[in-house]
Amino acid sequence: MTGLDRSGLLRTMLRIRRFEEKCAELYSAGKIRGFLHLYIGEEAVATGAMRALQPDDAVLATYREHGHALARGIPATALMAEMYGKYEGCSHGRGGSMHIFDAQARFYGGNAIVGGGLPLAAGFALADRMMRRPRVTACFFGEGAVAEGEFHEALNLASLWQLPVLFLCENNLYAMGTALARSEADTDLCEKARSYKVPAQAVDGMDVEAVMAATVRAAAEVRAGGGPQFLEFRTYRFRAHSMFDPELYRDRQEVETWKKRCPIAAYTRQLQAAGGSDDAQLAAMEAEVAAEIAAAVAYAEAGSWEPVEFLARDVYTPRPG
Amino acid sequence: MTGLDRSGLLRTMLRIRRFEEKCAELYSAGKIRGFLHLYIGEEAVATGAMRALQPDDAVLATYREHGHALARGIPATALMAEMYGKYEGCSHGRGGSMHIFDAQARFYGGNAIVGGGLPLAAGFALADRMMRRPRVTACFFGEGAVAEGEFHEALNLASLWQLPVLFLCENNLYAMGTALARSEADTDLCEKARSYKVPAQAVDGMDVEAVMAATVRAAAEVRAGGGPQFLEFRTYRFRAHSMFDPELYRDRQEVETWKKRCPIAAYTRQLQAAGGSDDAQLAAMEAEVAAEIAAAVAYAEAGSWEPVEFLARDVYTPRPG
Amino acid sequence: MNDAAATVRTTYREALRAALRDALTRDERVFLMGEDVGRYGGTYAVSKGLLAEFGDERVRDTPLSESGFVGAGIGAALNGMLPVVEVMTCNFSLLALDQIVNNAATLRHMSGGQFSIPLVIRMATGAGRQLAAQHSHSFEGWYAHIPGIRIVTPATLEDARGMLWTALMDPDPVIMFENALLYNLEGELAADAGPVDINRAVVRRAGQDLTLVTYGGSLGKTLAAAEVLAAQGVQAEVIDLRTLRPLDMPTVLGSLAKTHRMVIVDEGWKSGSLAAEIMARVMEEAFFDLDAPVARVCGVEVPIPYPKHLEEAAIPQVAGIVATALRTVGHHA
Amino acid sequence: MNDAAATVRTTYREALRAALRDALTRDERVFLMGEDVGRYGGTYAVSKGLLAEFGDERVRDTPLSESGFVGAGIGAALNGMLPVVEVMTCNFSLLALDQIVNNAATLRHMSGGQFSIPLVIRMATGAGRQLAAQHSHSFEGWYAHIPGIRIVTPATLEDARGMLWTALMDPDPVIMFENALLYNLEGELAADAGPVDINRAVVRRAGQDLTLVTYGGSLGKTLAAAEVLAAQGVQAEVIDLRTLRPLDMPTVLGSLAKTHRMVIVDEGWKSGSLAAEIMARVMEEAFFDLDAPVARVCGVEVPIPYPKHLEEAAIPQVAGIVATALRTVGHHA
Ligand SMILES: Cc1ncc(C[n+]2csc(CCOP(=O)(O)OP(=O)(O)O)c2C)c(N)n1
Ligand SMILES: Cc1ncc(C[n+]2csc(CCOP(=O)(O)OP(=O)(O)O)c2C)c(N)n1
Ligand SMILES: [Mg+2]
Ligand SMILES: [Mg+2]
Repeated sequence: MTGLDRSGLLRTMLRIRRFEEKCAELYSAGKIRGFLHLYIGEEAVATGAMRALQPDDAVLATYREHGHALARGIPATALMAEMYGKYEGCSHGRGGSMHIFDAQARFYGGNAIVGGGLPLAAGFALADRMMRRPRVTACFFGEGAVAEGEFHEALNLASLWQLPVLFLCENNLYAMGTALARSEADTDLCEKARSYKVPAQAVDGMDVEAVMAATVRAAAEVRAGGGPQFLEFRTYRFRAHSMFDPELYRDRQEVETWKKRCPIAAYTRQLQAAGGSDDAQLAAMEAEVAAEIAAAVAYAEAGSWEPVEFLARDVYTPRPG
Repeated sequence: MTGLDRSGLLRTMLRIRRFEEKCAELYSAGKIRGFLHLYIGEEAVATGAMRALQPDDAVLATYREHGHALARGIPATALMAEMYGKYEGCSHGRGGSMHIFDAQARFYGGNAIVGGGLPLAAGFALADRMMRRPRVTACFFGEGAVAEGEFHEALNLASLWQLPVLFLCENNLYAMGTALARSEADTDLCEKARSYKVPAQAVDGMDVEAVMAATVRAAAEVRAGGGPQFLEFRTYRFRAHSMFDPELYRDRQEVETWKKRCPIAAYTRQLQAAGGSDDAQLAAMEAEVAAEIAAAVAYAEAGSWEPVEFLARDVYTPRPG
Repeated sequence: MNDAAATVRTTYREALRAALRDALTRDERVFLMGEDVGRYGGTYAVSKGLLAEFGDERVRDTPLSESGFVGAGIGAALNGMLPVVEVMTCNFSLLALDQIVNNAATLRHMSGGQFSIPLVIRMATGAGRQLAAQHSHSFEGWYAHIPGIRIVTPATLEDARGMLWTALMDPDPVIMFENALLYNLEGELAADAGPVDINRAVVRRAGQDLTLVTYGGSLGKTLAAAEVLAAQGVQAEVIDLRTLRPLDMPTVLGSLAKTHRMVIVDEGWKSGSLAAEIMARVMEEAFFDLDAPVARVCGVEVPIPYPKHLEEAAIPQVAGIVATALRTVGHHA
Repeated sequence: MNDAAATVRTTYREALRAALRDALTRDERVFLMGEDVGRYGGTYAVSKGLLAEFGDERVRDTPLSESGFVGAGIGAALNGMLPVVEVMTCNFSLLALDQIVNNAATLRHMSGGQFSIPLVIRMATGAGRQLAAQHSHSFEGWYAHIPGIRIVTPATLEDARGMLWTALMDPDPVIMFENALLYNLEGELAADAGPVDINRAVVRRAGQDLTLVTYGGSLGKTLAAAEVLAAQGVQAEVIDLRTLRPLDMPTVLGSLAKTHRMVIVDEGWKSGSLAAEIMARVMEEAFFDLDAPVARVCGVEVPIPYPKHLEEAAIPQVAGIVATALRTVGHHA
């Protein structure tokens, strides 16, 4: 990976981490409401995977999608305004944390139905395939979604029709409080993908370069017309499922062990060891990121509330005449 | 298989065949209406598989279930009356061909939603398991149902919880006009079952003894607490999907080739070769079966129509007081 | 030679097929997808021949995966296509309801208006063919509860021919319910029949004594009832709603303002029916126009049974419509 | 010491939990199954502690497979159990709707009455927690369209405590909708509170000037509105429907016979709402009792938006109920 933008990778992970830490704070302050699902610990996945995509590829994600949104290039300002529910948010505030959308970034949610984006992704890819556009549709989902019928139907359709979908499974071992072994008779998720003849590979999701390398390879195959690919990223969420979760279902010890593998700390050490970045550079990066987040918060604070008279807009598309 | 009731097997297949030939006739005569899905060609499957079951096991089937109903012991009279829609039918005429039910035979449909019986079967088995009853739930479904999300969810549940379900897949190569290869990315159905850690075996569905042997073995494992088992019966329907099907999707040649493997003709030849039955015995059996079918038709003809005032009964269970 | 009177003899099924052919020809973004729409020719033979004509990219047989392929239709529409998704019957569409409600109907509003989903879903509906409880229900009125989708119910050859293209040009998801008993409906259709407006209800028969409101499979029975009533001196105005969501209340209330009496005929189960909604709207918007309470003739609240006599008893029939209409005109407030 | 006045301070959530504990204790055929009901303690913490108490056979965490485990609940009920299936929110229940409509609601009738399905499905419903469009809808009124199931909506501590056992003893499938805003409702509950009747609506406040009909999450707002109205000299009678299917119309119409005016408060989307059905029933059964048209305060027909002010604007609030009630009592026929 010559010419690899290592400091860019680190910066994206850091932006996600700091953005979400700020969100947790703002949640406690009552600025952000509803459900807030943090991606902290999993930053290497969205960061590495997104590097394999082109601007006209499409991205679909879940309710744990702040990281994907930032990595895809949605400005932190518009994202933070959305977290607040402000009209200046990327979904005009209507969606909030779980429903980030951005047509320009070709970012199609932000879906709060587990598995709900999988059939959509097959459809995006079908459109590209029928129109002979060499595009990829990247669909992120948690390992919990694998139990839903929609997973099965979408993988089968995509494989049967050789659709250009990248199935990106974020295996953080838990679906809310349900450990993978309590939800899947066979916990080998790659085996499951292979039972639909979808090539599959498990990847260390705590290693941003490994994520990127695997996704670049898989995306290239998809783009070349080779049909769908499945990647399982082994990762872990450091925080609770949502801000309401008392975390009764897992050991603190387990969490601590995984935290030692923090993708940001690990990559920072790696870059330092390779001489690729020194303390001053890191401090500068932290400062820049802090400034970006502060600006995002300021933007959100300054934002406006959608007028209540607009409530019923956009249920249907306005038509001429 | 010593002590095997070979002539009983033949007789059951013959009863199914003659019953359905009569149904086709009655359909043309307008006595049977709605959709009529014939099992002709597939008789060895229901016949052989049902022999592995005990009276207190439960059976769930599809809209192509006349054969299963007869093999399970529902009287031809009550079944034929149901085909007519008469009150004396096993579902009081309310269900018709696609909705055969018989509480006494523990025959729970007759389900016209493809895949609709699969989650039910997991639930039946869950009840037995929780109550420590050494029972088996046998769930029949076509290979077309494998594409439905319900298949995936039910297999996963059954395997995860080690439920006593026998999954009996009747692979007749077509779902209406859709060949298996146009519906499944991986046409190896056993592989799919194995991806849920469900032991799976493909069986020649045209050979009644092979069906029976495989099912007896699998049922014993299920009953012993070994969790679910999956059997794929390779078979073929000789007739159209339903009486409306113009059969545009398959070659006459293919149909003719399979017809040469007629399970009844083959088994008859086998018994004759082994000296187990002679022409006179066969003729007697044909005559007995003909008499049974004639009696069933007479019973149905003599049956009554449910009074229209009963229409709204049984939407809810009558309660005391 | 612009002979407006030139007609061809055709069926509802053929009119639907002509509409599909037309759409597939007009715009390369259009494709048809569903179970057995291709090789089998469509369960109800609507798409017969289209596979040969347009190829299997554009007439696409799907696996049995209602949620999967309906969701794929939504995704394809979001990504620039104009998909026509066929679900064999509305009974099976329940398997895809999450995709329809939580995605198709919702994504536009929830994203702040960033996306349109120009998708058409076609499904057969209704009883009358003795297919029993899992193949005979009428869910069009029930679907009309959901904001974000449009519901159309072609009841005539013109509408079978004309609604599809209009629906495809509609930027939002449209669900088209085709009453299965109509497929064999035969009649004359203008040789140059084409797209029709889907915004307005239509008065199918004029009258001044009472208004009969209906749609879809019940239109024929309602018109027949109007003839019986006419023979008894009662002139009924018959309104075909055509679109169940959004409702064209001005047309309905305009008729009521003239007749002051109304009966609604709706094959759906009575409680929570579309008929109830129209009664509520009349209550809200035209209460003082009423000379008698609005009445409804609906499906009996049972799963549809198989035998002919019970099936007939379970859904609206001419005699019941006539009797209810006579009771309603007998009333004086 | 049979002190009828002895009460304990409790919450709606705790009352539900007590009901679950009671049911699990009373009958070994009862079990609870759903996503995260066990180790996590329930999304809304209703089942917290029950896993430790009853073990993981009877408090059963399921994979994310709504259709699969709801169907399994139906099968288990057919095979002798009394399952309580929790679906986290009614929004996700759309994934299981085929099993609910085509199996649970249908099997008994379609088999000629051979089977009963004593299943209870619990789900959270309603908006108010800023969870946006895929977690906030109210489908209880919509479900009430389906024959073969019963719909209950506990709105008080007594009903949270008492409806579960009655529902389990009901031989047919019962769906219990728990408004998510009620879980924290706190108050006094009789120490010996137990099963309650689920057949009757209840007058929660007496009055003679107009009838306010509501259920579930809107009961509190409706009672608050009644207080505001009382301060303005209007005495409203408030009816809590409790069961949405079948409707207890005698209680509703009994009140109307006294007040002659009615407003219905229903968080569901207006078109095709339960409110519409009640308006239709009043039209059919009590038209001549009315001194003014029945009015309704319903959910605005939009997917529920995230921001507080828009969410509030999208569902019934006290001010809107009061205004509509005042308009209704101002009317004279
Ligand atoms: C269909 C559906 N069922 C249940 C839920 C509630 N729920 C939200 S997130 C979640 C866990 C999902 O786990 P996973 O897919 O592993 O993703 P993760 O949260 O771990 O990123 C559940 C059960 C939902 N949103 N949608
Ligand atoms: C959910 C659902 N989708 C579609 C149908 C229509 N349909 C009835 S039978 C059938 C084919 C099923 O094929 P398979 O499962 O292989 O069973 P077979 O008919 O071959 O026995 C289809 C598509 C249905 N009944 N239910
Ligand atoms: Mg997870
Ligand atoms: Mg088949």
